[in-house]
Amino acid sequence: MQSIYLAIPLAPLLGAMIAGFFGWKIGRTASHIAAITGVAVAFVLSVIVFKHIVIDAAEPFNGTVYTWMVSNGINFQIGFLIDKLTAVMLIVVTFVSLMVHIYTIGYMHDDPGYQRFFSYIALFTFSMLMLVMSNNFLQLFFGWEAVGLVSYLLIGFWYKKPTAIYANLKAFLVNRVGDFGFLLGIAAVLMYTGSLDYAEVFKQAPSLSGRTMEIFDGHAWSILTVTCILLFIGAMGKSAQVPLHVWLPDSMEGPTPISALIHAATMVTAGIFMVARMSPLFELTETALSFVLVIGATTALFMGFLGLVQNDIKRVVAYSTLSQLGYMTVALGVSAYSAGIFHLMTHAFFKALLFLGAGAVIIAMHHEQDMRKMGGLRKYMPITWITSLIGSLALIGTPGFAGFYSKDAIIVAVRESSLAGAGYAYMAVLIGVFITALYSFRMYFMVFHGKERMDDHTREHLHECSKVVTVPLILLAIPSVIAGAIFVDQMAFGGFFGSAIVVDESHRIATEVTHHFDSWWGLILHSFADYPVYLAAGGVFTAWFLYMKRPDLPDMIQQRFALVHKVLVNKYGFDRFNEIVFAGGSRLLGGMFWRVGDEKLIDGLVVNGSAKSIGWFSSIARRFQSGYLYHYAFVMIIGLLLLLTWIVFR
Amino acid sequence: MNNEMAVIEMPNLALVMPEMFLLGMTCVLLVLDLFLNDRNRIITYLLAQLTLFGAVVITFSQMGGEAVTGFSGSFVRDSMGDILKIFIYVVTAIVFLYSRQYLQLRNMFRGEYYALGLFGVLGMMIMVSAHSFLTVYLGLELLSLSLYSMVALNRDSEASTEAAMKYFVLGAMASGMLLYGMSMIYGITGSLDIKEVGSYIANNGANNIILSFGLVFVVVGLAFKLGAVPFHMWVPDIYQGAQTPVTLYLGAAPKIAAFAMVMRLLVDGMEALYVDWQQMLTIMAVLSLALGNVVAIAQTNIKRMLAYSTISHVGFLLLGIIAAGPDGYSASMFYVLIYALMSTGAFGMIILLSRAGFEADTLDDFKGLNERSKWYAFIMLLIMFSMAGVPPTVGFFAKLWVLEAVLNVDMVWLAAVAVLFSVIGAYYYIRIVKLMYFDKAEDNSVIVADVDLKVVVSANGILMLVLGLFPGMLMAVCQQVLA
Amino acid sequence: MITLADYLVVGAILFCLSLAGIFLNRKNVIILLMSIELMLLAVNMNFVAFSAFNQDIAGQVFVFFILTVAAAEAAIGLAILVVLYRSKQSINVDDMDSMKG
Amino acid sequence: MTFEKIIFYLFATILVLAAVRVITSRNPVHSALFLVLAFFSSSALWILIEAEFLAITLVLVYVGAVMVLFLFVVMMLNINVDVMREGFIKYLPIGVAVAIISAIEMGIVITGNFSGDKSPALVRKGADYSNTEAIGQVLYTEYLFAFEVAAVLLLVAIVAAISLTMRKRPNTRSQNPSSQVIVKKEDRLRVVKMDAEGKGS
Repeated sequence: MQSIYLAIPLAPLLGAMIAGFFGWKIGRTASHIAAITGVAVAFVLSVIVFKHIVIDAAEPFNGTVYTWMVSNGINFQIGFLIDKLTAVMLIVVTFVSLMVHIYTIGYMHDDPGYQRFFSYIALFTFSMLMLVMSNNFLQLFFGWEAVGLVSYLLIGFWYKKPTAIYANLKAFLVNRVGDFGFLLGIAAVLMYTGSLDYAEVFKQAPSLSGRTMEIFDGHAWSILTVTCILLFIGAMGKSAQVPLHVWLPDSMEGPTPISALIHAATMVTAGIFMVARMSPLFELTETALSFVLVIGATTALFMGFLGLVQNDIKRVVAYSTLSQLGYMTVALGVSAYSAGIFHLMTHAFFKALLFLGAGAVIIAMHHEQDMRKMGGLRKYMPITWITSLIGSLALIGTPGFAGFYSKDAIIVAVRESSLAGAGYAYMAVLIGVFITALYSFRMYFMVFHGKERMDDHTREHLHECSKVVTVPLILLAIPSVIAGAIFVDQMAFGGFFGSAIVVDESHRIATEVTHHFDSWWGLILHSFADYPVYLAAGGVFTAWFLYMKRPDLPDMIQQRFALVHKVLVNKYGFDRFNEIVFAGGSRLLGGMFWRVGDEKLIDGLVVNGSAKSIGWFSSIARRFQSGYLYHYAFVMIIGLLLLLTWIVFR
Repeated sequence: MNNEMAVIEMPNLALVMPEMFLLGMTCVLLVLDLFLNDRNRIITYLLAQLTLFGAVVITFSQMGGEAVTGFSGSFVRDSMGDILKIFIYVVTAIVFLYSRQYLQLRNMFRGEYYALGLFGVLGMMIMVSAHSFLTVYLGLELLSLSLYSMVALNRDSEASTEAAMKYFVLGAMASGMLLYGMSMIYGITGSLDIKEVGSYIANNGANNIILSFGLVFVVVGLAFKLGAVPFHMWVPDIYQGAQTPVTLYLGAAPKIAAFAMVMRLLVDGMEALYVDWQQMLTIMAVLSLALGNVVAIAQTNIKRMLAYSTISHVGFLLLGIIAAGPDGYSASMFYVLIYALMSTGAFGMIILLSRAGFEADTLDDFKGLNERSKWYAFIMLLIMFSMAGVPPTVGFFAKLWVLEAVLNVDMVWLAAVAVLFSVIGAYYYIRIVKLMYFDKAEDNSVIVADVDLKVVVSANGILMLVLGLFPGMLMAVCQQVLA
Repeated sequence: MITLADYLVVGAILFCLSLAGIFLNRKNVIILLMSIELMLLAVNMNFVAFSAFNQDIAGQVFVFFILTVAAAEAAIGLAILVVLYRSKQSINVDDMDSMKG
Repeated sequence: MTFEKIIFYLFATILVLAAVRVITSRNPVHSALFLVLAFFSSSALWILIEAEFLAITLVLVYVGAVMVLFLFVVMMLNINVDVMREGFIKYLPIGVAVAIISAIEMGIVITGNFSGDKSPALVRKGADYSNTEAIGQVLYTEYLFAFEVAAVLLLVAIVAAISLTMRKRPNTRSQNPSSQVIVKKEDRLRVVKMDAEGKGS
């Protein structure tokens, strides 16, 4: 089995290397074959691993593949921890990635950077696999940073487009903020447990729970709380939680397959995965859990609102991603880790579907992304239409679809939680259901129904996309419908993940409440006795009413509530605030440091000064090397004499 | 008188199998070479490579197990020695490979280069396995005599002969000092056997002034061999003056042997006096780091620059020994092995770029290498990064572990000095990278070289990266043999 | 009685004279080679003295080997000298400065 | 002062003076001859402490072989006796000072530890003791390895000395009969390919 584990990340890496280093030589087709083969191999192997670990219920594998170095008794290793959590993540990552790879053939067909793109996405898959398979913090951090780096490359893929450059810089900087917290968190773990190995750290964690540290005099903080919050700050960056979410909508500047890959299956889920993986730590500190819960709830609700006012089709999907990530985080906050991962999984499928559907629309519309110029596309693109509908239904939680089970599980878990902030979170997620339905179907109606608002030229060329685009859509639509029903029994409520996830007794609420639903259809029936379904239906209806029945109403509302609209369009001013306070402030500070510190002090005194003095010293010193043998001998003898005098006569 | 005849013990010849094999093959090579004309001289070269390969096989097959001494204590075979020997063979084989084309193009392709080179290897093997002052000295002289004559081998060149003369005079003087020190230590301890000397010093107190007195001379002799300041003066002139293949030879494997000599004499023999030699080495290490890095900046000849860089690397190498403990020694051993590989790589690049009638030995010859060949610019970049200690190349780990060993014995200031000067030193390595990537090429000729040279130079450069990504194994070996 | 110190002091004086010979000599290289012989003689003096006074034959064996090596060394040194003379037409130490800095 | 001591001081003085002349003499031939003198006196000193074998070897090997080689080279190279250079005078005081300081330091250490009572007594061997035999006994047994290495060393010296100095002069005129006589087909005969004649033209 070990060689299979090893092959899973290496296959995409190999593909990336072939496409990257030799792409210019072997051409487009060979490049995409290499990359896709790599990912496909990883997918097939992941299925094998899934069968081995989940279906055959084999013991989790935790082993070191290679000890990179040992320093001060700390092992730096590359190792794999393969349990059910990893197995699920492997399937999700490799499947979605494979779909995206295939889809890319169609989407990037005319792009000059074709081979480069394949190399990047395969590398991205590799990084993500390293991250999820890791059994230690170092490798986790490696994967974490690699994912960040490749996402930077991908968002700025069209590096001649200024907005893309701006967006990738933004993504990079915001992620840096998160990574800083993450790194501090890892440092704290290392400092207090002396190990980077998960198993070792988790074993020691309970003994840390009572201990405190003092950063500022007189303020004793629980070590675990601080560590967990620091780690979660990392997750906030990667998983785009308020207030570190600002990079995600802008990252839509990248090509659509990337948006699907980054936002559906890989990068943004890294934070969620990490917190779930760290459950043995988070379970020991309720403060950190509350923090997670509140941040998640805020993201879930307020990012949803923003989706209502966007006109760019990809941005709507992006805000819905933000909102759904908020749901997952909420699940983590109330210790319903398995529900969070469950939602992560279903979300990966339907969100990838929605992104790729949006991408298909964009291709058909000749790279037009504004929904106000679309409409009535269902006639022209039947497959895209149906699959997008399925994706939207799954997203809003229509009973029976995948999203329904996972979202419902989260809502139930929040309702039953007694953690501080749970009330707020419950309200947030409920309203969120309505909002989700509203913006999803707003998009759906605006794109596929109603008046055809595009110009004549575009209309004449409208047609369904090629097979490489539609096949992934169909393949993704299938799990978007059924994945929920298959896994709900175990994943949402049961102890599916076994030892991979630890839940403290006092937090084990969701299990009790729902154990009497013995099957997936039982859940469907029950759902009609609860709010969410009606909220979702209300959202759909509202969307229909506003955008189909009375298309004039939205504008009226917009005028009536100009202030609210303005706040939403400005995204609550986060960007503006960052722009002025952080960017402006640091520019000011930077300018000051540059002028005073760098130009005068460092350049003037240290660098040029030292360069000058070293150069001077160097020219003096080389004069001793006169070329004369007797000088050489004399220096040696003087050296001998001085050593002799010093050692013998001291 | 007959009753006094000692029973003659049959020496354990299996112990010296590699040495015997190498000597025998070298003699075969010497004789065979007489019967070859210039067209067939390649056979000499192949035989030399075969010899080294055979030596690797024999040493490898004997590896492992406890240290065994033989020949009445003048010879020892242990794991450290085996590893060092294998590296000496491998590095020398690479050196021979790099040199072949260069020598052929200049009508210098003579059997003597290989014969003397192999005799030098034999000298190094004896140094590595020496277990008595006498064997250390003889091994050292065998190596030195081979080196002196190799430097002078290009006898029509003024620079080479001048370098050989300087090397000879200073080298002989240094071995005189080493001998003087040995005589003092022999006088006190009454033994030439390194282990007996060690136990005598450990048992009879280390504060004997004569021992310190002798130690100074021994340390000076060692420092000369390593090229540590202020006994470094020969290094730049010899590096520059000797032909590139000879510089390549004497810059790589003999450093490994010198390390072995330090280990045998100072650590195995006089560890009880470590307070004394630690202080001396500290001074020399600091001076080497300072002078090597600073003066290298002012150089325009790349061979001379690499000579100063050697001096600074020796400073680092000494740091590990100063840390006086298994950690430090293994860090130093790792450093010297890596250094030997780095230096062969750097000189290999010089050989690769030079053609008949053209030596690529000034910095300007590296200008715009990227335009001429992206691949070799990249290889040179890896080697330079490794020398500068930029992660993820292996040079970084070599430096890191040495510094760690120094920090473990609480010599923070020393580590700070080392870091400071390696930062200064990084400047001139990075300058080459800058020349390669950002300057215009002055000479746009295509790089022509035989395929074996190309492949091995590339492998050598890539090795810097590979070992940097996976330094654990080699380091584990170093730690294991010195534990 | 002759003491060990007597011999060792002679050795030390010879040693210092040979050092002086190496760095004071600015004329020709051949004197340098002779100084090196002198230095080895000083070392030999030490070894022989220690060997005799400590009743240990090893020192004398060492001297035997030093003599062997010294002969070999002299041969190579003179060979290099001859080669140097042929390429430079001079064995003046002051002329050996083509490499510096 | 015993007779032995007088002999010792006599030869020691000659030795030191000869050594001084080796490094100060302006004529290299004189230097070489003074070196011979120095070897003779040390040989005498060694006999004084019963190291006969080495004393004889020193004279035979050094005076008989090495110094002759030196003289041979000195005369072959035809080196002028040149005048004292200015630099020599200028740096002479520093040089001499350094030499004297080191001699004094070494002297202090040595006399402080080996003179008088601290010196082990010299045990005179009986008349039947043979220094040569004692060395011979261990040379081929205990020091076998070193002996073999020394043999290799001499081989290296031979190889190196020959390869460095033996050469074919580039401008010598000589005949190589075999290359003159040798005849190759290519030099004499040229086979020309041409169309067969008379095909209808």
